[in-house]
Amino acid sequence: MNWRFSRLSAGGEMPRNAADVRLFTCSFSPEAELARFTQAHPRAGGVVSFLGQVRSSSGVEAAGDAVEALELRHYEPLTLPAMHELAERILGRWDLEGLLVIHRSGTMMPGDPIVLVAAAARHRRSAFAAADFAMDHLKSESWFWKREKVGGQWRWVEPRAEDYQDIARWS
Amino acid sequence: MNWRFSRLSAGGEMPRNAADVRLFTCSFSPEAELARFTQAHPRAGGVVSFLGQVRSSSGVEAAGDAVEALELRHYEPLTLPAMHELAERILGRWDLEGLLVIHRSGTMMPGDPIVLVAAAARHRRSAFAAADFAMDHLKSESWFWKREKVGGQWRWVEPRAEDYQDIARWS
Amino acid sequence: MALKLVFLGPLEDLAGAPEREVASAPSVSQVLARLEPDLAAALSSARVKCALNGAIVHDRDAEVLKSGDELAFLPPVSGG
Amino acid sequence: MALKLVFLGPLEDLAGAPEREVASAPSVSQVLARLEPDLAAALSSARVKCALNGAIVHDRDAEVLKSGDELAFLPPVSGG
Repeated sequence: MNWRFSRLSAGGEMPRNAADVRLFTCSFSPEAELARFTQAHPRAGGVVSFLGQVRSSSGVEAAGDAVEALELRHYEPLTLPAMHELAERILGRWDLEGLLVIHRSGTMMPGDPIVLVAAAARHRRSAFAAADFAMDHLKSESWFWKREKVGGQWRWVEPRAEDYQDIARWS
Repeated sequence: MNWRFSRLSAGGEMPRNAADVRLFTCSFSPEAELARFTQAHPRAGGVVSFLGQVRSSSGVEAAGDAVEALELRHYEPLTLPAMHELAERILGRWDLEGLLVIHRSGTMMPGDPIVLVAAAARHRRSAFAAADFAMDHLKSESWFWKREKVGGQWRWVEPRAEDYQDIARWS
Repeated sequence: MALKLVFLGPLEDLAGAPEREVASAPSVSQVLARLEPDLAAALSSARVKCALNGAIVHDRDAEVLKSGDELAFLPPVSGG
Repeated sequence: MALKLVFLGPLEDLAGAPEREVASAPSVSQVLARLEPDLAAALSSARVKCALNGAIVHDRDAEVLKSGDELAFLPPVSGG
């Protein structure tokens, strides 16, 4: 099974600052991860982060339509290499001190963190752009399938055209 | 002295979600503030944050040019109303679940947090734009004067043309 | 020996399980030909990608499969 | 009674202190006329704003000052 991780170093030469890319199968503390990341990059003037969490309600719908749980499935031989390749692309495009990408899989409850992306940079604009780019591309290029539990029933969530529009902003 | 806070409610009608705007004169924990903010907005799918901290080194310069301390002075009768007005403008422009703006004044050491902005929204794009806008405008419109201690000497930091360019992106 | 098939996302429901062992065959097309017709039709969709041991398969008629290989079927990922 | 002058940023160094009490005068211009010439010149710059009790003063010749008022002089804020 050694092919599972054989493509991690496919990005060419080593970037100046390595990315911290992790997949978690159980819950994590975004604030602890962010604090550690920030402290690890004292030369960065700014850290931009995005935290995605399971919404406690899908919004305008009736109370009976609230999402009770969320499940993310992924295919390990593709997910982690794709996340590493995305991270290398981001480090090559912006001048960052550090990049953090954490993604959950498995079953999550409302309020649970799903994804945490953080970019540390000497310049604010680079940090914002890198975090924004990372989220746009993580959402559209990563191999995650999502099920929501609503009214006791699990249903798969379909792909959205909006994600492709988000990516088009960067080309 | 009641004129000091008389302009806080000048923004017209109350926004759907109030902003949390605070000025601190001593150090704070960005992770604790962010965790509390995130938990207070369970309907938000995403939270974007910017943390600005005192850099441990100004970067490419020689070791002797490292910033040893930073002092921010502000004029209270102007600072807090300006920050509240900016927050109201942001709440009027993007559909947010919540907005957090915390700014330090006083003397800070390398690694200390200076500013924390966080935007919670149902849609990722709104959260990114609101946090980005907040930082661009906080930097350029707020009444903060900055001194850096380098080689044992305090010196005032001059305004930068770059800040005005950042603001022009939004008009 | 056999092949391991992995069904991601909604394909899991259609296949009745997230994984399945099948008898080895030389190409992806030949593997599909032995499955239930409705499942084979879904896996043949242009929107469903196929990965062999973690690498996307571009030619499903290529006779490249070996016993012990893992074939994953990947429908479009979810939005949101 | 008197007026309180507040000097922000680098103006503090020029004035020798962050704050100063001065005798009351009817307008900002008249207050400035009584200060040291180099300080008065710096405070008269178009880049230095003046705030009366927290509100920016647009007409420095307006005779609006009352005893106990606070006049703040605000140079351009720092970048970075």
